Amino acid sequence: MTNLAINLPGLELKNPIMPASGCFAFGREYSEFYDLSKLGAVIMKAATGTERFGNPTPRVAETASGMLNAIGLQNPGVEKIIEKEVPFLGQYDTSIIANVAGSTLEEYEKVAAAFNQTDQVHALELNISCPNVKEGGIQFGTDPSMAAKVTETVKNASQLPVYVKLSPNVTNIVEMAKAVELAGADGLSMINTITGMQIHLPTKKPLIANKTGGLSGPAIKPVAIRMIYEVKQHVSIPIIGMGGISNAEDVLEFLLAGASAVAVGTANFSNPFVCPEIIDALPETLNRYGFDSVEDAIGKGIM
Amino acid sequence: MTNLAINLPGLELKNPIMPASGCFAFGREYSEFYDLSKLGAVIMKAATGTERFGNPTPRVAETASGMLNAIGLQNPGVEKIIEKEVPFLGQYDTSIIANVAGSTLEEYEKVAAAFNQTDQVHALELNISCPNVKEGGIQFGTDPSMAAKVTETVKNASQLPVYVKLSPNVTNIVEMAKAVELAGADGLSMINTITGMQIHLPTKKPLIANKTGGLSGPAIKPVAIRMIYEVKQHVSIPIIGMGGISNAEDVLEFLLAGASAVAVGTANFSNPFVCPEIIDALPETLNRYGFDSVEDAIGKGIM
Amino acid sequence: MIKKETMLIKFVEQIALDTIEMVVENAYISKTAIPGQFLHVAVDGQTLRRPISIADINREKETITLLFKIVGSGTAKLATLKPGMSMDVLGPSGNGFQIVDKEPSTILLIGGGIGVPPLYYLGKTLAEKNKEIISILGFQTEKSVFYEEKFSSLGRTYIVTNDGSYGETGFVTDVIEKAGQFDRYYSCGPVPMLKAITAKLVDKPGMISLEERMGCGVGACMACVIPTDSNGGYKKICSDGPVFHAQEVSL
Amino acid sequence: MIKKETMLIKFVEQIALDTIEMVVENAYISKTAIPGQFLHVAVDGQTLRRPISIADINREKETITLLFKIVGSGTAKLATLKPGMSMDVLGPSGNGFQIVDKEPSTILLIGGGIGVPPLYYLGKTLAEKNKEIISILGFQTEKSVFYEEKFSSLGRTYIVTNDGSYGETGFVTDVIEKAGQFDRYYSCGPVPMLKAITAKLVDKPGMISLEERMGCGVGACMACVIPTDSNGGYKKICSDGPVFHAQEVSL
Ligand SMILES: Cc1cc2nc3c(=O)[nH]c(=O)nc-3n(C[C@H](O)[C@H](O)[C@H](O)COP(=O)(O)OP(=O)(O)OC[C@H]3O[C@@H](n4cnc5c(N)ncnc54)[C@H](O)[C@@H]3O)c2cc1C
Ligand SMILES: Cc1cc2nc3c(=O)[nH]c(=O)nc-3n(C[C@H](O)[C@H](O)[C@H](O)COP(=O)(O)OP(=O)(O)OC[C@H]3O[C@@H](n4cnc5c(N)ncnc54)[C@H](O)[C@@H]3O)c2cc1C
Ligand SMILES: Cc1cc2nc3c(=O)[nH]c(=O)nc-3n(C[C@H](O)[C@H](O)[C@H](O)COP(=O)(O)O)c2cc1C
Ligand SMILES: Cc1cc2nc3c(=O)[nH]c(=O)nc-3n(C[C@H](O)[C@H](O)[C@H](O)COP(=O)(O)O)c2cc1C
Ligand code: FES
Ligand code: FES
Repeated sequence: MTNLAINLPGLELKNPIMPASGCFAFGREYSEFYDLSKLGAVIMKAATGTERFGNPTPRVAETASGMLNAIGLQNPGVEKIIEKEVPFLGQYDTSIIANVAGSTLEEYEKVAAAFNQTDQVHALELNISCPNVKEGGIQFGTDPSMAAKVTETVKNASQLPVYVKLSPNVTNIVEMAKAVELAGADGLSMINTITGMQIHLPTKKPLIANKTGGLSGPAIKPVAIRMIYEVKQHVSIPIIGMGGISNAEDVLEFLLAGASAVAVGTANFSNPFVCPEIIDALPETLNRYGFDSVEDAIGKGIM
Repeated sequence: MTNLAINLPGLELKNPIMPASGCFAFGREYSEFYDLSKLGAVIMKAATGTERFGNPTPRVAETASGMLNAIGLQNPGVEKIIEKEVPFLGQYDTSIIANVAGSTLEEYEKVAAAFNQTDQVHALELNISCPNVKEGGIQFGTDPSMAAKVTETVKNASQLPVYVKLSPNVTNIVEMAKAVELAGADGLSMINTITGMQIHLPTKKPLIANKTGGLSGPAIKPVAIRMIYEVKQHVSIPIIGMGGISNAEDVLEFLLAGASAVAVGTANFSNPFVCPEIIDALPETLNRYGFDSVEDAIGKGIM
Repeated sequence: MIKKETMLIKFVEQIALDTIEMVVENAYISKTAIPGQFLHVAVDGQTLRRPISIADINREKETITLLFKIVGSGTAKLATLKPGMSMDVLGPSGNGFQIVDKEPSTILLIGGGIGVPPLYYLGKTLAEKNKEIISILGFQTEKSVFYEEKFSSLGRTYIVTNDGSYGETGFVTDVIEKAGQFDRYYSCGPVPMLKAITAKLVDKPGMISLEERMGCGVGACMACVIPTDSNGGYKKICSDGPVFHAQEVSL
Repeated sequence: MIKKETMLIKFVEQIALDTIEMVVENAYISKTAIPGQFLHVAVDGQTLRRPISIADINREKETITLLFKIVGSGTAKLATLKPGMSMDVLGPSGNGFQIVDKEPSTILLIGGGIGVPPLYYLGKTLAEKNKEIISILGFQTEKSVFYEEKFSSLGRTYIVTNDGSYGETGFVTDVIEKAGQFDRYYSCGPVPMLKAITAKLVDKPGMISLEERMGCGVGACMACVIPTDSNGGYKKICSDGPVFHAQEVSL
């Protein structure tokens, strides 16, 4: 039997598939389509210190094989998430990863520490790369020393393993990865969206109200694969891969490039069943290319 | 009558449409499809100091709404280009832009200087961003001081206006643009390809023999638009825009973002007539959105 | 409950300028959908689904009518589908129009352009409940007008064109006086129209249906929000709406 | 000269495992193409065109036959096209097989898998010139075999399957001895096969047809090169090839 299980710091995953942060809210909506216990894990929408309303609309735009979004971290704040959303997800037999965001070091620290209150969250994903937060989020994600600092701060504040989510909007992704590894990251999560823009011809203005948005979807998959491939050779912590995944072949491509598990974002929007469908297809796909387990395939594309 | 003409340093273009470097060789092949005099300009394939054979194959891979390439600057060398290719293109009533590449400062200098021999070339496009040259090309394109240095060197060696072609694989595109403007660039050309990778499942290896390749096509258009929009606000030299253009609406989007002219690359491969078709469609497209001329639309999307 | 359903296309026809009427067959949607709900339609080659309102339902034949305008790549591709082909949709999505059943009353329907479709299924449903229906339908020009007879069969119907090429000239708001007395209104159309209407009819109970660019269409991505009047909260158009009480949201 | 042409699809049928025969109509291509040339086929939704060899031509009916195997997204989509639909191609592309007209001679055709198609049009053309044709066609397994009768009607034909489920067992090279005397050979198939053949038949004049991933398909992008034996130059498969003299290129 093909073994889909994979153990990562804090996460004993029955399979390597999880919905990506921000594309699945806190699971309620998709729980009406299928049993969330099927998922390896769920990565929750970003949590900030207090409630945020996010950016004005339009917040999304479609692009060729992709989309732009500038939601702007709309969320009810970490306390409400712990009170109302975590217990909901906690009903399911799946791991929970909390996506931690903020505008200042203090806010990151506060959010990370807040998750110590609950034992239903298994790991933190540290979102230093959300391009839609103006107050400093972007600097955390593009400067290695800032990234290291926020990683350290969060590690100190939390009992949980920390996966740092890297931004692709950098000259040197390996340098970023090494900096956060050195600062104590237990894993990496990559990639977040690539900053892009669409101009709406009828109004002659950027379509997204925030002007720029983050590009996601199949369009960015080659960039994600390249960055994971590069980073894998220079770090020893595991990588959760994401960026354009929409089927089991894509998952195998990420595993071969060096990811140990993957997250699926944009593809949920066109097909709400994409995660369970990938999980069902994965054993056959692994077998077809000569693998008995997920573990087997990790990094096997690196030459 | 709608005015498509646009004057840029060294270039009196009858329209803003030109094939992008590397996607049109030296024009011979496409001259069998249509009269190249129709084009605003032709940007030739990169020229290096001596003949290069480029990378092993496979050199291209298809991706969602895009493609990867790692041709590796295959070209007959600058002397042969001046002797055989420039006179061929010189027959046509169109401007000629030479794409200048190299691995060292000296090679860039040599290539740029060589083009002083002919008066049929109207401008240089300085390719500091080809991700497929290992010896140093990439450093020139991602380090502002290196970029400034090669710009200065080429400016000193050449009588021609120099358009520096920027790489999108950087944290801060505005910083790069300002550095080369300060160093004397007469214009910018952006964007080159984004570094990506595809892993071929049957062989479990990167499909492109060079491992990584440059991502082009509609997939990258949002990144190109964002970067041009950002840069336009910080420089006073004109921008030749490119990245995923395949129709007249795309051209208008680039003009609104701040480009003064555009280059079309990947789209030539699926439709050899794409450039003349865009030129024919452009007046109506400009009119539909309330413009009488190309000039009118430049930067009008910036708010 | 929203399901992912396959719909069989039965009929496709252009009924006005760039405007397509499409009849599709599906048991689940035809049995469960209420007026004001929409379908989130997958279009081959497009990353995102397209929200299209339910314009009519025939429960016996298990068919749903969609009316859409070709405005971009997605609707252009939908328009090329032929009877016999099928379509993948999520639906029925969103919260529809609330129908106040008790008293007999007169209802004003106000639709603008491609906001007209959901009002037809609503009007038909209200007529079946013996409400009196008055309709004001605004279009840009004569060539864009559709469903005049259908609405006329429900009750008194005014057509308004911006350029005066058909019916009354101007905007739907210019005709509201003419329409006479009514008890409540339902409206769907472009935001400037809805703004004008909700301002003009501030004293009347009414419901409006809104549009916004969507990601997921199920309430998970926070793309489609609208600020509510009460202090600062956002509602999601795809799942809390698309229909709201006229004074509930800030346009 | 390569033109951009629209071809009307007349016939589509699966003739072996994952293998489609498609007949298309086009005056220009049917009049001008020679054996060994290919068409660069646009596929809806794919960035790049797909090169497909010309497998046969009927000049009176102005039809072209294509045979292709479903191996990925592009060929899968091509396989869904139906008679009456049309296809956008560039062609005829590349340089075909050189046919030596003068002396009477015996020709060996060696095809592997989806390298078989171009050899059929070549064989037919050679047979019309009264050459004697011997064919060796290799396939993976019985279910993949196609065009056996067609080749048999041109001359003696050997089918080889890797798993021995049909005809001879093994590789095409295992059967070359059996085929007996011949004057020149033409081959198309996977590179390992071509390597083995050109090594084995190093003393015979021969031509081989090569494959490489392509960008433009017209010689402009330098994607599809192959090193030549003479010092270091590259040839382009799309425009200098796909057919080369057996000893001209280094495989
Ligand atoms: C709840 C709801 C119900 C709707 N009902 C109908 C209907 O019954 N008939 C009809 O013709 N139109 C309706 N629309 C508008 C319709 O969704 C858009 O016209 C359509 O999505 C445009 O797609 P496109 O690919 O042709 O245009 P493009 O401009 O190419 O679309 C690009 C992206 O923008 C989105 N978009 C563009 N315009 C709109 C818009 N007005 N509202 C929301 N998203 C938009 C698209 O969905 C897509 O994601 C409705 C919209 C909503 C929100
Ligand atoms: C000159 C020439 C003639 C050919 N003639 C035939 C023929 O008659 N019948 C037939 O079945 N096949 C033929 N092929 C191979 C055919 O082009 C590929 O099988 C096809 O492109 C695969 O496309 P896909 O989208 O299904 O596969 P994918 O793997 O999804 O394609 C991805 C990309 O790789 C390219 N690619 C994949 N495999 C090949 C290949 N073997 N050669 C070149 N490019 C490839 C595709 O064109 C596309 O750009 C020929 C190839 C060449 C170069
Ligand atoms: C609508 C939307 C909202 C997102 N919100 C978040 C977020 O809150 N936190 C985060 O770390 N990433 C967020 N992302 C990024 C995704 O988690 C993911 O990294 C990215 O979309 C690439 O994966 P995909 O191509 O599969 O979508 C968001 C993406 C989308 C499309
Ligand atoms: C096959 C190929 C070869 C290229 N060669 C060059 C080159 O020699 N010099 C250069 O500056 N850019 C080169 N480019 C980059 C293009 O000029 C262009 O910047 C890029 O492809 C984005 O435009 P597009 O999306 O329209 O293709 C090449 C691109 C492709 C696809
Ligand atoms: S479209 Fe995703 S929340 Fe409404
Ligand atoms: S495919 Fe472009 S040169 Fe051959």
